[in-house]
Amino acid sequence: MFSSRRLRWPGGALALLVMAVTIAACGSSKPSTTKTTSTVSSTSSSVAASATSSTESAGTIPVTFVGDETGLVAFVGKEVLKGMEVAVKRANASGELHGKKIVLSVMDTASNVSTATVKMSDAVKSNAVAVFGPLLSNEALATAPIAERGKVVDIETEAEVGGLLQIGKYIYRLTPSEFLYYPLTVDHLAKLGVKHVNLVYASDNPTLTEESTKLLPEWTKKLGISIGTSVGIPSTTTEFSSIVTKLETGKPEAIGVNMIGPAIASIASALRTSGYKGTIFCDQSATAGSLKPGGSAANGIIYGVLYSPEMSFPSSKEFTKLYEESFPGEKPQGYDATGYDAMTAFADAIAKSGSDTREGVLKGMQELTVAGSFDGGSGPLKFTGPEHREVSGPGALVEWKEGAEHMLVQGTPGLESQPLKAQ
Amino acid sequence: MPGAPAAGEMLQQLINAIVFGSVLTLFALGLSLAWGTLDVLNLAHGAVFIFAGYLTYELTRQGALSFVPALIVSMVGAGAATVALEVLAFRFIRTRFANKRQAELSMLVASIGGAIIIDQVVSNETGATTFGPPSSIFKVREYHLTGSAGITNIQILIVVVAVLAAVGLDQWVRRSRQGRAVRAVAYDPVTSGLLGVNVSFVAISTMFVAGALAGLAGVLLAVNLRAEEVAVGQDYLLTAFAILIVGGVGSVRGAVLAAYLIAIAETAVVAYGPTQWRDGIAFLLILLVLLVRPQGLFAKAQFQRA
Amino acid sequence: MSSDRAGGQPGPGGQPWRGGQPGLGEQPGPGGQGASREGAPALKIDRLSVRYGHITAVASVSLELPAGAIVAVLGANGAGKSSTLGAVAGSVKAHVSGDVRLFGERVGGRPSHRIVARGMVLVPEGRRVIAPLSVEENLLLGAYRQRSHKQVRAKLGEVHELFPVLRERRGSPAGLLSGGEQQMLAFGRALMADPRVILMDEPSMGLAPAMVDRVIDAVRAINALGKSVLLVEQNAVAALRVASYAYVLDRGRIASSGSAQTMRSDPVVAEVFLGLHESASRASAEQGPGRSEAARS
Amino acid sequence: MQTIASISSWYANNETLIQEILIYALLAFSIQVALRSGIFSLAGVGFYAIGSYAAGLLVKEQAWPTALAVIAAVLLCALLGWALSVLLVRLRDLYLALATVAFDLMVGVVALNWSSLTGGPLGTVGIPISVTTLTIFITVLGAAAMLALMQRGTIGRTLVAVREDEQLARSLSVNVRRYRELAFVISSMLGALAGAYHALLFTDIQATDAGFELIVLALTMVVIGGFGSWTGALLGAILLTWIPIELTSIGQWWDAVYGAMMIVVATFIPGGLISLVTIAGRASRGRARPSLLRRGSAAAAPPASSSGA
Repeated sequence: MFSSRRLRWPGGALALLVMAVTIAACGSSKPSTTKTTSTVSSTSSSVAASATSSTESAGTIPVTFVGDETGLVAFVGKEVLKGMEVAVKRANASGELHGKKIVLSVMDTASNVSTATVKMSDAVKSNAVAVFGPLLSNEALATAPIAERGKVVDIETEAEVGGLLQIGKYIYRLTPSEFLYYPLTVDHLAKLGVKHVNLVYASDNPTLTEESTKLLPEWTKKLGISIGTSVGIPSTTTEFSSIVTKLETGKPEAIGVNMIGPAIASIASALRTSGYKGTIFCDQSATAGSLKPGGSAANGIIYGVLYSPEMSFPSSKEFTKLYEESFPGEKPQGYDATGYDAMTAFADAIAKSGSDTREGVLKGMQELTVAGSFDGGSGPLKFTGPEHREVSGPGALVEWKEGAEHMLVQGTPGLESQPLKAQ
Repeated sequence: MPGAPAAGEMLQQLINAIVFGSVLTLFALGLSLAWGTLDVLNLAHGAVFIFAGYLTYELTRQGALSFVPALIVSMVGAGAATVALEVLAFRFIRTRFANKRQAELSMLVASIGGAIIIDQVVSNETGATTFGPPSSIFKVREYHLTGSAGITNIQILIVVVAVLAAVGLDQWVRRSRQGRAVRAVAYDPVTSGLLGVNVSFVAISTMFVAGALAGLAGVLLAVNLRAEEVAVGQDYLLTAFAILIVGGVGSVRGAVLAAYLIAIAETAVVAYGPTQWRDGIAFLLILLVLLVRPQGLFAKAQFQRA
Repeated sequence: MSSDRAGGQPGPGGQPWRGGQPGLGEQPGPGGQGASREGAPALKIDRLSVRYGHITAVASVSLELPAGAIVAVLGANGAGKSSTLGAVAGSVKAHVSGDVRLFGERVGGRPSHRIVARGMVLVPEGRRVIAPLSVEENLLLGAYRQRSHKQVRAKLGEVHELFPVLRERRGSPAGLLSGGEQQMLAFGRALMADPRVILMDEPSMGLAPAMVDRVIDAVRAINALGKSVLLVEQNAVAALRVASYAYVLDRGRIASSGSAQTMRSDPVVAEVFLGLHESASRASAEQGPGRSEAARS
Repeated sequence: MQTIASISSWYANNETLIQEILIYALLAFSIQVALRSGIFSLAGVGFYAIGSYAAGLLVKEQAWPTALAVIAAVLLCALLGWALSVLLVRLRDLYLALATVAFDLMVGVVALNWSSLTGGPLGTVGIPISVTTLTIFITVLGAAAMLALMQRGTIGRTLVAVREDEQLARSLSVNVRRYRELAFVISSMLGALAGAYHALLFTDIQATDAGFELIVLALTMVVIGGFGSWTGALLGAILLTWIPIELTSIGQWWDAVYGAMMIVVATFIPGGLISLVTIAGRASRGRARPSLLRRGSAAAAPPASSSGA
């Protein structure tokens, strides 16, 4: 029957040893699964121990980021976390927290839905007064109900999926949907005199699909731009020359690449190699270095972003300054601003309600949203959506040139959605 | 032909399909070799493929190496990574597990473990974002054929290299002394040993060739795509499954034909069909082929052990 | 097949071989009879044991193959013959102890491809041709360690001369040959390595009587090329026709030995292996002609 | 009293983890029951997806009672599983594995593109929570009991015969095809149960949920745990759900440690981790004599093997 009955002892023992050591390591480091961030200031790490202990310290406000420190979108998670740290530092120094200090701990979801749900329920059971949800849409959808049931305010970032806010009143989303500032791009195309565009989008991405099949056709129609070819391809596609051929048919003045990951740079490079001279535009996922491998072929690509260091809003300038102080030599990106905005809103809520219990956080968030807006790193953000639990932001239109983003247009604050001025 | 845009576009799409088929061929050759000869379905093949692209990126971005040396080092690196898996895991499983199914499963899982490790290295070293070798190492330019149809120099290189690699591998396996030994080991390792063949050396060199082929494909594709990320390896791996099954395991010619067949089918869907179903094409082909011809389109009948 | 039944026939207790009783096989000694040349015997096996886990298949077997001779090892199914050969050729995966010398050089414990390189080849039981490869490719594989193209061609010519059928069918896949042709291929393949010693594991197994005669002729022809042959057989009648000396293996031990002449007249051997006496039915069951018929189909 | 309290607090602290483990256990059973019967089918993952959509949509859109929706989903998958087994009847080993992988991925592609039914890339969200941990626990117990029965007695022996030597089983007038279909259908039903419970407990379904990662995870669970028995699959489900969650505390290299553990176990513990438990159990009962079965296998397969250096 099974030869498997025969265990090779040297190998078996080795395997056991590895398992034992790993499990022992895990067991001993159990508290560090919720490790307190210490990148920003030594003060926050010094109170780390008390934050994870079950007795509530009088002077601290424990919160947990259940986020993607490793895995698929770790590169986003790390930036969001940095932004949060900057906001914690600002809030703790401002004194608006009634003499208390926010202590932020992190639980890594590894971009895995199962891990995320378990970590979220751990966070809900901990003494955290609020949680910051994971970044991927499927993680967010799976974890938000746990927070809702645990009656903990869950402030989501990045996850743009529809239906998230319907889960319940404890769920907030403080990253403005890019639908709200994508019109800046369309507006700019019209100003450039574009009449015909072709489009490729990731057909398995809900945001990009909705944007490309519902919203863009509306906006372009209003501005007299026609969409010729609109190609939906799965984001697992790895071969683009056939798509590039299709995109070039009809010689459009602009081509939209609403894809994620390396596909943007690959398609842009292939378009330029085959001699395409028109404008290339894409969505905000081009930010944070996706275009870097494109080299000079990526020059001139335009896209809307939530935040640009060149924004002139006072709160944006403050964020930029604080970030550059905390992380010398680094330029803040949209993901940093997102984390900063979420944490700043939380701090403002505490300031408003004066209570740092879970119910107090909810009350504070409700008061904050009733006020209509708050000043975040990405400018003045306006509360919108169901029960005002999400925000819209002004955004900006940027152009990629020689490895960096340059702001072309800054959005108008205080609007639900950016207007199509060229109309 | 010139002047008719539809015809020009069709020609362009045909060129695209041939280039894509060549990339798939390069990717699938190593996978097919390892499975056909050593019964190893190496799920780390995709990770090794990306690993080679990453090595080229690391070696060239500071201007340390130019294209050809970087290509060679990356191929050796990819081969070494595959050999490491062979030496650390596959070899033990092959020689110690009496139950064939158990061995098959264990090799699958060990290769998944290998893929996880390699992917982790690449993703940690690149910050899990997109990466690609700088455009300066290989100046991509397009040659115009007729009308709007064109082909770039890297695409020509891919086609040529794929054809050479396929013919070379086919001839090596069929005609050379070492190729004979590889086929003998695939059929009966014990008897091969009795004939003087150093079985573990043959296994290691076969895995090295398989890995180096993945490396070759990885580097050429990294240059062609300009940008890639870890997940790309898996996307290719899934398509390669289809190639192996459609072509018939162990048949180099079958793998090549299947690669071009799938490339043409996928290109046709992108060009003229419901593009969002593109992913379904390869899987649908697998199911269809298996229903009609379970041993693959091009595999010969198997000889039973006498 | 293998057996852990303790207490072999010769000798008392668990160590029948080592003690005062001289080994049966050494009394006349095959060397005395065979065409002994100067120097060491072609193959000398000393106290070879093979264990699979707790099961001992071969217990302290010693035997000798003089240079240029044909020596037969007889025994029933499960006597430990194949394990002995496998251990000598380096192809069994089991615990092996003892000393194996090829022309005085220690080869015991080496992997099989190294042993081939030293000049000893095993023709495995059941022929084990590489079925998908052509006849010629099988032969070329036999010369795997020979890198000189010219010498390989010359060897191929020799083998074709010896077994013309292999020339006729050179392009056909080996799996399509008949049992007898496959045995010729297995012999030819072994000869391609230009060995000094050839170990043959049951070459007559599964073949029709007429074919058995041809196999025995082939063994003689191979021996005539100067190759020393250790022939393991269940078919004692056939084996004793070519061998000059024979050992009888029973339950992993040497039960008796002697010149082919003696062995043919040995009553025990005659009864158990040759089926000359009244217990013919039992003998045939052990010798297994029925199995041969079945395996041929 | 103290222990009851501590158990209940432990449970409360780990409820989500336990739910995940129970659901993965069902999925692992689905793969294990097929593998043990000699069918290298990974179709359980495809049925996980179909089962989750069927149950989720019936409860959400049609307001069916939970029990009815789950039963309907399982029966649907049983039927589809049978149909698939008929389609793939001639395939064996890795070919069958790859064909079933293709089936799983096709299910994903269809789910993604059949937007009117599944919500396409938006997924199906807002499914009411309609099962309890206890229900799932009882289901897992029931499934385990069924698998345990299938491992013993006539069915168990027949399935082993079918797995080890189909020709032999045929010559003993076993209807090999029937047994293979049976195993296939049971595997489909278990996969569907896992998917249905996941949808009804975690309230959302994405087309990408049952992708290649889930296939790999399910296979790994079964092989690492040991596919010889349902206990191995259960152990695999527990460890592979729990270990990654704990390992994330290592930091950015946790995945590499995880991969290395997979290699070590796959390479050096042929029977999976459950075999260590078996061996430990045997050792504690004193050294057992080699069974007849073992001796038989040693005789049937002389350790012929490669001579690699």
